[in-house]
Amino acid sequence: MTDIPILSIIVFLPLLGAVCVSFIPGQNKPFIKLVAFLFSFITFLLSVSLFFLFNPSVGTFQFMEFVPWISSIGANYSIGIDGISLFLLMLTTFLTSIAILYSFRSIGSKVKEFMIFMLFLNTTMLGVFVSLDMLLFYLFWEAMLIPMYFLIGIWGGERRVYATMKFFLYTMFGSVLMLAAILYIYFMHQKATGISTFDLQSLLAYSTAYLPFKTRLFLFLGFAIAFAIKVPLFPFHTWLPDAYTEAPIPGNLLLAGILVKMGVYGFLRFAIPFFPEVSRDFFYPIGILAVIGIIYGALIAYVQKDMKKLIAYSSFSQVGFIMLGIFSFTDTGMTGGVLQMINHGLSISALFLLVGMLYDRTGKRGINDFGGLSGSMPVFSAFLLITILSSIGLPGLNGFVGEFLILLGVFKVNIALTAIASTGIILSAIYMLWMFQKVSYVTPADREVKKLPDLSLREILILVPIILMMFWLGLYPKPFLSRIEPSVKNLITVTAPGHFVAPVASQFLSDKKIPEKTFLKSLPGK
Amino acid sequence: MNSTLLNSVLFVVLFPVFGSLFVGIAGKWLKKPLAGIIASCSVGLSFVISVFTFFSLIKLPPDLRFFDKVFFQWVPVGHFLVNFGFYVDPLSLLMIMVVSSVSFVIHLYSIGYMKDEEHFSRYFSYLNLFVASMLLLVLADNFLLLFMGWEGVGLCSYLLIGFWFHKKSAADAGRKAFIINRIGDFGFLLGILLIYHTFKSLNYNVVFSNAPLILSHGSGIATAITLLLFMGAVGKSAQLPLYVWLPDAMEGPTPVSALIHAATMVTAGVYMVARTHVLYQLSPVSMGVVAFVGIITAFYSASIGMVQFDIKRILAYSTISQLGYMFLGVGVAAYSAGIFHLMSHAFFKALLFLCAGSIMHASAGETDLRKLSGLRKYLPVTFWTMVIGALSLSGFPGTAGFFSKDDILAHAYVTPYYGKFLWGLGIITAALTSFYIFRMIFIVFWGDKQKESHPHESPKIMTFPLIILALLAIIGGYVGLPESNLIHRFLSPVFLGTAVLSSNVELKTIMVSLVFSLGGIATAWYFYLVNPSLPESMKKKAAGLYKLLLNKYFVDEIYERIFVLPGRKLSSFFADVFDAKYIDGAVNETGKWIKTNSEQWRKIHTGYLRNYALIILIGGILLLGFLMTKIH
Amino acid sequence: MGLIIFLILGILSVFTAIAVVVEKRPVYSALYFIANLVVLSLIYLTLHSEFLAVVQVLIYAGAVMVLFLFVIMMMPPVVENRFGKMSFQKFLIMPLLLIFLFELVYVLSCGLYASAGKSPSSLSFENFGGIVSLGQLLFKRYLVPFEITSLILLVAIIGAVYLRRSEQ
Amino acid sequence: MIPIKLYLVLSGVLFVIGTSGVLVRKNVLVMLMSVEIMLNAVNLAFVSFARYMMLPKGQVYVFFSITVAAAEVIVGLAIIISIFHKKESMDVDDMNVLKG
Repeated sequence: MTDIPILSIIVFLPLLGAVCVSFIPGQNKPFIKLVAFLFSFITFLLSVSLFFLFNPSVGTFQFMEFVPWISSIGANYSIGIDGISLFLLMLTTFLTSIAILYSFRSIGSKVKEFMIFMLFLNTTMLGVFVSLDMLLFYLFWEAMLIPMYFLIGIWGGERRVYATMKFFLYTMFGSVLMLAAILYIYFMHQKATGISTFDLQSLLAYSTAYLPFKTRLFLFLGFAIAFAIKVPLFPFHTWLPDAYTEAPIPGNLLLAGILVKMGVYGFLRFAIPFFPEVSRDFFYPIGILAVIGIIYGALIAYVQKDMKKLIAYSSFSQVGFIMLGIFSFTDTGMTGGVLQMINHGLSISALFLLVGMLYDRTGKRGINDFGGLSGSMPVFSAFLLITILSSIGLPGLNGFVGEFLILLGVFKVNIALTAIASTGIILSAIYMLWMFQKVSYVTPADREVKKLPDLSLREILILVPIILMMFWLGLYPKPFLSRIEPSVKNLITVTAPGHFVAPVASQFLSDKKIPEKTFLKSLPGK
Repeated sequence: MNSTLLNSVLFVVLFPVFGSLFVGIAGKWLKKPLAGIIASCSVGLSFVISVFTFFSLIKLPPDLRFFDKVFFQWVPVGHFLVNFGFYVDPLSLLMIMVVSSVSFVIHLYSIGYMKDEEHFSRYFSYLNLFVASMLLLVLADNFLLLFMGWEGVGLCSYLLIGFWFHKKSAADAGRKAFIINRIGDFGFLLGILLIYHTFKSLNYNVVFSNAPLILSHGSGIATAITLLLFMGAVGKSAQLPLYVWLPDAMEGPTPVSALIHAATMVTAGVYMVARTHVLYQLSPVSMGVVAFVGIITAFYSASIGMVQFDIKRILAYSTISQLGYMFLGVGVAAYSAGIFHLMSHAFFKALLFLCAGSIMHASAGETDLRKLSGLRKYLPVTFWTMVIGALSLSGFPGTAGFFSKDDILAHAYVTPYYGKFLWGLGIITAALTSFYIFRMIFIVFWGDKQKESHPHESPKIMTFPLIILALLAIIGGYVGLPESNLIHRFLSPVFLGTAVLSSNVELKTIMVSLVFSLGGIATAWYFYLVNPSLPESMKKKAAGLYKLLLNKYFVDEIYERIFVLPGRKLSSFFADVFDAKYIDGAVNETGKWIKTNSEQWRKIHTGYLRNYALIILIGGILLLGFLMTKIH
Repeated sequence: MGLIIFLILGILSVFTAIAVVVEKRPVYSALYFIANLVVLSLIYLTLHSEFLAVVQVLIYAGAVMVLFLFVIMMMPPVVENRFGKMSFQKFLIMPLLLIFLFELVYVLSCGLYASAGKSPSSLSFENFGGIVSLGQLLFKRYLVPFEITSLILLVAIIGAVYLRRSEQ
Repeated sequence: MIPIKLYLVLSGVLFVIGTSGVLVRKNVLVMLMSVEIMLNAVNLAFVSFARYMMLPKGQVYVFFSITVAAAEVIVGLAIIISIFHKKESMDVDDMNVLKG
């Protein structure tokens, strides 16, 4: 453990920012915006420093911190990251600072509250990715909903109340199931071992070794449904289009960019390690649902009128790929899945930003409201084209690397599923280019689209980092892959069938006095 | 071969990339011709380097002419590793020379052609990007990098076809091209996955060296891989099922059609099949498929070409048919013949397209045969170069087309079982080819001048490239003379174990094919010059057939009805009915159900005090009752 | 001997209670209630809790019922038909009450508290219910509750005053 | 010594009479009185238990319950009077403003 608690600083700096912003008088808008952006940007810089400090050879958790929190029930503030959560962390800080930078002009009313919610949301999201204690994880998981509820509820579109209510209740329903599962394991662990703890490692060691298969199946379902709603997987996706179309663009950025990844991260961090055999048997059901999601999402996206809805369904279709990769349980598949999470985060947020910029200019989001933009807005169409190409997975850009790895991974497991999934690349090309043509190329004959001003320097400044990241990830993904891959390999070996998890209590518990009669003693071959 | 040279190969690709970026970004501030000049120089530089590499490679003994230079690790995931590296060997060298030379000439031509174009620099940046991705495709040393070039080329063709984006037809054509390419790439991608699955690596050397060891001759996997790869080639090189995008691609500027849809991109499919010939050797089934698809496409598109009126459409169909020939060549294991035809075709088809461009330039963009005639006197240079191109296309002795086409036909003749049928169909197609090309020449250049048009010869910058290409169209042939057959010996280290034909067989087939092509020219001459009324009467007699050919066998309409309409109906069904009603409905329904239920429960509170007292009493009774049971 | 007295008092209290409920005119029902209280205090005497008996009469009958009478006097004499427009309740009440009575009696009479009367008590017989023992308890162990009750009364008074004042 | 059962039965009967008063009568005051009856019934049970368990604590509780009852009556009556002024009727069925 490094001496300076860098992770805690990263997680709670935005919260500090939110507190500072709350002290600034409301009407002093520019100062609020500056302070908010400063805090989020500093957090981003810290997370980048984390990227360099991260030692790629080790697959297990790094930068761990441990502070007993509510010791009576055994909940500790234990956090740490590994290859998988490192990049999600960076993506969160990166997108939040860009969202805040973008919101300078697009959010007019109640700027102070907006910034407070954004920074608070930033902290909760970071908290989810770093927490290694089940209760802490659940706390951040729920806390994250609150700011998002307000962001959509207050600054959203017309049907925002309906959308945000649906989003909130839907996710809440899922996480309640998860809470039940967590508590069940907690109490079973307490009954068996006498130690009551929420620590991830010890619950993990216990659950894989001792829970009978049937209960593990139900517990897995508890977790799986909660995360499937978040991802979203096929049948649970109806909150997505409403939430995306009604959310304000900065809200969209975080909603699509990061909240969706939490579902997948949840699978990776909790559902799969806790129930390895069950999740392996679940490859087919979840794989099929993911593939349905890909095709179904793409087909629906093709007939959408509203650009945000189109992007929402395209994101739903892309996420199907990620889930497929994750559940392939192959080295390349999972690494591809994690990498694709970052790619998807970048391309979706760029798409939303571009739609936002159009919306700022014309107040309209419909695809047929525009035409021939590349004439009056060449820079905009160039950016839009690059983003579209990245999201349909053109080689040389980031989408392709992730997609190819996923398809490669899944190919090892099931060829038919890969074939159907890869039709997704055709479908995504169809609806994306259809949208691009309607927006940028053809000028509608019936009416003359007034000349829209091209992107301002600020807007270009926002988009350039994302586009650069796309090219970097597409052409030279080595630094990213070399960091993700060890943790994925570690995850696969841990969940390999027949691999008996030596029930070593996490090293934090060992320094505490463990009562004599513990299940550690009673274990065979201890 | 010293290392500086090897590193310089990277610059073959990097120069056009820098050119494209520079021209793209700095485009607005560059004066009109400057952007074009920079772009042409970057392509010229890469041509110089490729020639330089060619000469240094020639010095080495034949079997040492292979270099695999890895620049950096592109996608390292555990034991899955794909490098970013180039593979220099005679085949890729020949290809980069052909590609860079033809594109250099076309760049010069388009400086003149696109002079009064508003987005001048954007055009050149796309063109440079295209050349860069084509060179990357050809130089790649593993399938993934090949796929990257493959899709890059597809992207640039999308951008360039839809260059005049305000025209709806151009934008649609661009999108159609990209999507159909994408369908082909779908098969290609699955092929790559299967390759990695069987060989655990995507690098050419690894795959080709242990292909014969792992896969037995004619094994299922080999056939599957090759057919999937061929699906990609069909998509890219516009062969039978996926060819519909090429005729529409003529919406783009003519130099684009010349470069992309004649010389370079469409030949990528042929190059890929030639490159993976080791795999194709292993499965005779896919060899047969390649040959058959090739020859049938050739015949099919030649038949359509005969009746079209738009000169660019005619050339487009002729390209498809010539590609059919190349695939025939490669299908019958005459890889060097296929590549040779690819080279000669690149020259004379680019020439034909550029001539068509200068005709359009002269007659204010007019492409319809019925409105063009008697340009011989006004466009002398274009006329003569076009005639040379036409001769070379129809395989007139002495021109490049003659040697390359007959080389293929000879090999086709020799192949066992179905060889004779292929050869026969090939001969007929040769006749059709010479007929439709000379039909165009006679209509456009002979006869009296149209009244209102006042054609003028294109400026020097455009006619000079025509002359160069015309020379190449002729000299190019002597590389492949039956006796010396330089090209075959140059490529032989790449295609080991392919038989060299005995010259007498070649002589026999040459004679027959010559007769057929001359016959085609004579019929065209007779039809359109001796008595122009004949074509009209022919049309009336074979009206049905004529209508069928004119509307391109109604293929577009069939595709529309089979794929596009049901697709749209299905997605709108999903969007409006399924998603909105069932899934979303289910969620809202649960919400409403809870609401209605809570409505019922609300009625309990009547407001009367005594009702409440009664309920309390009932509660008390129940409690006591429970207590009583406990007492026993 | 004690039993007879208890029986008489018991019957008396039941009748006065029924009278309270049945009596049409509220004033008479209040008076019957006072009678009931007095009988109860007598019963307390039989249980040797003299202090409580006195308190019962003094506070409950004296103060509370006087208040009641004041209020009743203020109200115009309204003679309401006892069973008024009771909706569906009329038929339900009788059977339920009977069931309730039966259950109550059954539970109370059986031996939940079998051990009563046997537990040795430190206090001697005579000063059980008297002032001395009660006083000690009130001011030693239960001082805090005692103070709190006074507080409750204060709150009640303030509440009553406030309610009436806001009335005008 | 009179067995405790009798006292308890008596308090039970009184309690039920009180409940019937609440349920049957429509005049609010009488309802309040019947509640008081129920209260006294419970006090009786308390005292009898205190007597038989020989625990003076019981009586303290009764003492407190009486004071609380007094407070309750005060507030109850105040409310009734204020309602009466508004509604001009003592009938409990009219007071159904708090309908669900």
